[in-house]
Amino acid sequence: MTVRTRRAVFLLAAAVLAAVLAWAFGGLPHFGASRPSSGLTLNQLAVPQRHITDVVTAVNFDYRGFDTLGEEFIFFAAVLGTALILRPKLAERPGHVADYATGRAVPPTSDAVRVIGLGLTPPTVVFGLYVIAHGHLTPGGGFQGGVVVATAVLLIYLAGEFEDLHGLYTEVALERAEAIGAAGYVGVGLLGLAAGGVFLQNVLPLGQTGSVFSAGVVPLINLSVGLEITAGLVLLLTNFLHQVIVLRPGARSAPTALPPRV
Amino acid sequence: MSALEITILLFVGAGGTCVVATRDPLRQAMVASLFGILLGILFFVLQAPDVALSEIVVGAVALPLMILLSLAKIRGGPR
Amino acid sequence: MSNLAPLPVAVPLGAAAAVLFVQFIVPRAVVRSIAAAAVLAEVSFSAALVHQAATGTIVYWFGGWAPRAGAALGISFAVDRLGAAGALLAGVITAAALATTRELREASGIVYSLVLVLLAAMAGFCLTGDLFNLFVFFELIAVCGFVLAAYHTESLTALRSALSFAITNSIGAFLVLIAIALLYGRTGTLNLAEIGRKLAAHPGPDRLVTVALALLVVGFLVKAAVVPFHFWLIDTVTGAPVVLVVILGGVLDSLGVYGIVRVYWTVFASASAGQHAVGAVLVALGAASALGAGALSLVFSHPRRRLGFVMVAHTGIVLIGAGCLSATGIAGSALYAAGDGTVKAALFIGLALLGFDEPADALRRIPGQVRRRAGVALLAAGGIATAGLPLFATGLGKAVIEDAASHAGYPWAAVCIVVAAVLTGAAVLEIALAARGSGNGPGDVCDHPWWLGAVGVALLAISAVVATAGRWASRAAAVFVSTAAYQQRVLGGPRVAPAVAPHVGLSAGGAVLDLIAVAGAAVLASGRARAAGPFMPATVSAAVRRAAGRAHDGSIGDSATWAAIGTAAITVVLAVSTR
Amino acid sequence: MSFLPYAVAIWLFVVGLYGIVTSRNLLHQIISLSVLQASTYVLLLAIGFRRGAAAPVFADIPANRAAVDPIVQALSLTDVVVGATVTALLLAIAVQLHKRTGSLDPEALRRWPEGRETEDGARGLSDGRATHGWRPPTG
Repeated sequence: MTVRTRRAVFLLAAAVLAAVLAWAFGGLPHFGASRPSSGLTLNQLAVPQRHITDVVTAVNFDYRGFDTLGEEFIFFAAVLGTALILRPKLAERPGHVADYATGRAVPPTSDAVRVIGLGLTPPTVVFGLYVIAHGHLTPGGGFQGGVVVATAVLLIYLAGEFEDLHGLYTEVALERAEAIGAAGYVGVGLLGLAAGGVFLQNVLPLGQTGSVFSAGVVPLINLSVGLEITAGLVLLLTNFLHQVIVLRPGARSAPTALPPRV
Repeated sequence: MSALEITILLFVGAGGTCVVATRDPLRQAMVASLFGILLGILFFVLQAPDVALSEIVVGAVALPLMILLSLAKIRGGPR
Repeated sequence: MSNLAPLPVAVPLGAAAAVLFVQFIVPRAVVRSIAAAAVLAEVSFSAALVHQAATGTIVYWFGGWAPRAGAALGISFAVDRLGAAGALLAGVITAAALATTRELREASGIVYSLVLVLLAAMAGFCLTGDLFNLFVFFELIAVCGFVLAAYHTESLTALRSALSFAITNSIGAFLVLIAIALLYGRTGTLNLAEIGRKLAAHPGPDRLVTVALALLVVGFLVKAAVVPFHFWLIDTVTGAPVVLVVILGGVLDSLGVYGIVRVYWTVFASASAGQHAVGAVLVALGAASALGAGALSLVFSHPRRRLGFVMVAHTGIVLIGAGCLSATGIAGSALYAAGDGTVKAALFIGLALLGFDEPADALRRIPGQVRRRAGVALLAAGGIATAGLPLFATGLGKAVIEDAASHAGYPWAAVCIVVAAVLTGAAVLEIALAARGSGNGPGDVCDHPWWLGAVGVALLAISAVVATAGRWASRAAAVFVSTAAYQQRVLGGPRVAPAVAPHVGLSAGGAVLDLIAVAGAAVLASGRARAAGPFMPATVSAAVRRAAGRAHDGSIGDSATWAAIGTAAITVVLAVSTR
Repeated sequence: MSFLPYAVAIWLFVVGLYGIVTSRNLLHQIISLSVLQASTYVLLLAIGFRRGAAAPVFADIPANRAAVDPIVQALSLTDVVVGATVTALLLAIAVQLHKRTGSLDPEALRRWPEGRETEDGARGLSDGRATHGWRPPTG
C-alpha cells in the first residue's frame, strides 16, 4: 500500500472500530458507579488475612503473585533482548573504523552539573530503597523503587562520569544481579511449594500490620523484584550509553569496553 | 463528574494527540515526558497512587531518557 | 491437587535465571546441558500432567488462594488433557529447536535463557485458567519471540521483522487487554470459569460481551498469524534464527488458535448468543488463509519464505476445525496442530541442514554431501506429510476436521482443506526437488552436527505416533468443550458430567481425500518442475509475483493497517449478526 | 459526561494506531505505540474507579473505608514498567536498523526480501526454473 492509500483505508477502519468500541463501552457500568468485584472483596480481606496495608501490593505479590512473576520475566526478557540487540559485533570494537567518524567530541561537563549530579545520587538511591522496602505499607514497591534507584545511575552519567561509572560495575555483574533477582522470585515460589505445599504459598510469619517486617513473603518478593528492576534498568541504560559514548569516536579515552559477546 | 476529573481527562486526551502529532523525535521525547506526567496526575485523581508513581518515574523520566539516548546515537551517525 | 502443575513454568524460568548467572563461569557445553535438562524436565512434568489429567481437570490455586463461596481470589491453573498436551508439545518442539543451537556464534547464554523463558510462557499459556494470566503469558511469548527474531542484527530483514512482530503483536495484546477490561467491568472477576458462570446468569444478546469476544478472537488471531494478520510472520520466518523458526512453526502459531478456543469454551459457550456467527467467522478466515497462503506458498522462491506461507495455510486449517465449535472439530484441530507442528519443525531442520539457517539477505552456507542428502530426504518426507499422508497425524487431523466441517454445515471448507494440502505439499516437495540438484557456490561450510537429521526423523516419527491418538483426542476434546463441567471443577458446585466423546477416526472417505491430496501435490510439484513455467501465461504469473512481493515487502505500517481493518471487520460482523 | 473516561481511552487507542500507521520515523512509530498502550491503563483504572472511594492503601485510613478496585491498579502498575522496557527494546532495534540502513523511515525499509537473491548464486536454490524464483523488476 502507498502511504496515502494506507492512511485513507486506515481512517475508515479506525472510524468503524471507534464506533463499535464506543457502542460496546456503553455496556459498561457508569464511570464511578458502585458494584461488586473481586478487587473490592480483597479490600476487605487483605488487611486481616495478610497484615498488609497497601492492597495493590497485596494483589501484585500475593493474591495474584503468579501474574507478577510472569511480568517480571517479561522485563527480564526485554532487558536481555536489549543486551542481545545492542551487543557490540566483531566489526564494531571501539576504535574500529567501521563506526561513525563524525568527529563530534563529548562536550565537557561543567563543574556545577557535576556537583549537582553526584550530590543528588545518594539521596536518590536512599529514596529508591525506601520505596522498595515500604512497598507493602504505602504506595510503591520493587517496580517503582527499582526504577528510582536505576535513575541514580543516570545522575552519575549526567555528571559526566560514564567511564568512572563503568569502573563500578561490569555488564556481567549486572546480568548476574538480574539473574539473582529473577531467581529470587521463582525461589520464593518454590519455597512455598517445599514448605507449604503450594507454589507461592506464604511461609513466613505475617508480623504486625504496619511494620516493615510484616505481610509474610511480600517484602522478600519486593526485594528480589527491586534488585531485578534495578540491575535490569542499569544494564539497559548502560547498553544504550555504551552505544552512544564508547562506540563513538571522539570519546575522551579509549575505554576498556566490552569484548564482543561469544 | 468533578471539574478536576473532566479537565485532566481532556488534558490526557489532548496530550496523547500531541505526542502523535509531534513528528520530530527530539520534540516528541519532551512531549511524551509531559504526557507521562499528565497520565500520572490522572492516575492520582483516579485514586491510584501506586500506578501514578510508576507512571511518573517511568513515563516522565526513564522513557524520555532512552529516547534521547537513541537520538544521540542516531544523530552521531552518518546522515 | 497435583503438585506438578506449576513446575512446567517454574522450572524453565528458574533455569533461565541460572543460565544467565553461570554463562561466563562454566563452559558452553555445561550451559547447553542446563538448558537441555530444564527442557527435558518440562517435557516430563507435562507428560505426567497429561497422564494425571485423564482422571479429571487438575485445578491448582497459586499461593493456596482457593475460591471463597464460588468466587476466585487468586490465580488458578486448570489443567485438562488438551492443555497439558499443549505444554508437552511446546516442550518437545523446544527440545528439537535446542538441537539447532550448537552453531550459535554469539551470545549463546542469552539465547538459551530466552528460549527457556519462551518455553515457560508457552506452558503457562496452555495451563492457565485465568484470563489476565493468559494475557501475561501471551505478552511473554511475544517479547521472547521478537527478541530472538532480532538475533541477526546484521540483517535488515531480521531487525525489520522483529519490529513488525513486536508492533503487530502489541496491537493484538492491547485488544486482548481491552477485552479483559470489558469483561472485568461486567463481571468483576478474571477467572475464566467464574466469568463464564456470571455471564451465563444473564443470557441473551449483549453488546459488551459480543465485542469482548471479537477483540479476544482478533488478539489471538494476530498471534496465530492467519490472513490478514500474517505479515509479521512471513518476515520473521525469513529473518529469524533457526531456533525461533522451529518453535514458531512447531507450536507458536497453533497456540493462538488454542487461546481462542480456550476462552470461547470456558467463557462464551454458555453465555453468548452469537455462537454460530463466531464459528462462521473463524471458518471463513481459516479457509481464506488456507487457500490464499497455500497459493502464495508456490509463488515465492526463498524456501523459508515459502514455509512461512505453508505455516499460515496450516494454521488456517486448524482454525477451520476450531470454528466448527464441536468436540470433533477440536479433536481434529488438536491432532492436526500436533502432527503438523512436528512435521514443520522437521522441515525447518531440513532447511537448516541445506544451509538455510541465516536470514534471507545473508550469504547462504553450503552444506556437505551427507547433510544435503539428509536435508533433501527430510524435506521430501515432510512434503508428503504436509500433503497429509494418513501415516502421519496431519492426514488423520485433516480428515477429522473435514468431517467436522461437513457436519457443522461448511462442506465447502472441507474442499478448501484438500486444495490447501495439495498446494502446500507441492510447495514443500518443490523445495526438495530443487535442492536435490543445487550445486556448490561461495559461502561458509554448513556445520550443523550430523545428528540433526536424526532429530528431524524423530519429529516425523512423533507425528506418526500422534496419528494413533484419535481416541485420546476425542476424549480430551469432549472434556475441553464441557463448559459447565469445567466451571464446576474450578469453582465447585453440583457435579456435572462432561460431554460424551465423539467418534474420531480416519474414515474411508477421509483416507481417500488424503491420498488424493498427496498424489495431487506430487503431480503438481513434478509437473511444475518439468514445465517451463507455472500453468498460466508468463505475464500473468509475473504480475502475480510482483503483486505478492509488493504486498509482503515487510512494511510495518501495512501490517498495522491490516490489523485495524481485520479488527473492525470482524467486530462489526459479530456485532451485526448477534443482535 | 460519565462516558468521558471511556471516550478518552478510545481516542488514545485510535490516535496511537494512527501514529503507527502513518509514521515516517521509527522512533515516532515506537512512541506512538506507547500512546496506544496508555489507552489500556486509562480504561482499566476508569473501570476500577468508585465515586467517593479512597485509594486502596489502608495505612492511614480506617479498614472499613470504601476504596477503589485494587486489582485493575495491580494489572496496570506492572504493565507500566514492563511496557516501558519493551519500548526501550524497540528503540534498540531502531538504533540498529539505523546503523544498517542509515535511515529511520519505515517506508525506506520496505523491500522485497528476495530482491537480491537471484543475482547471487549462493542465495536461494540456484535452480531457479524448478522453484519459479520471484525475480524483482530491475532497479
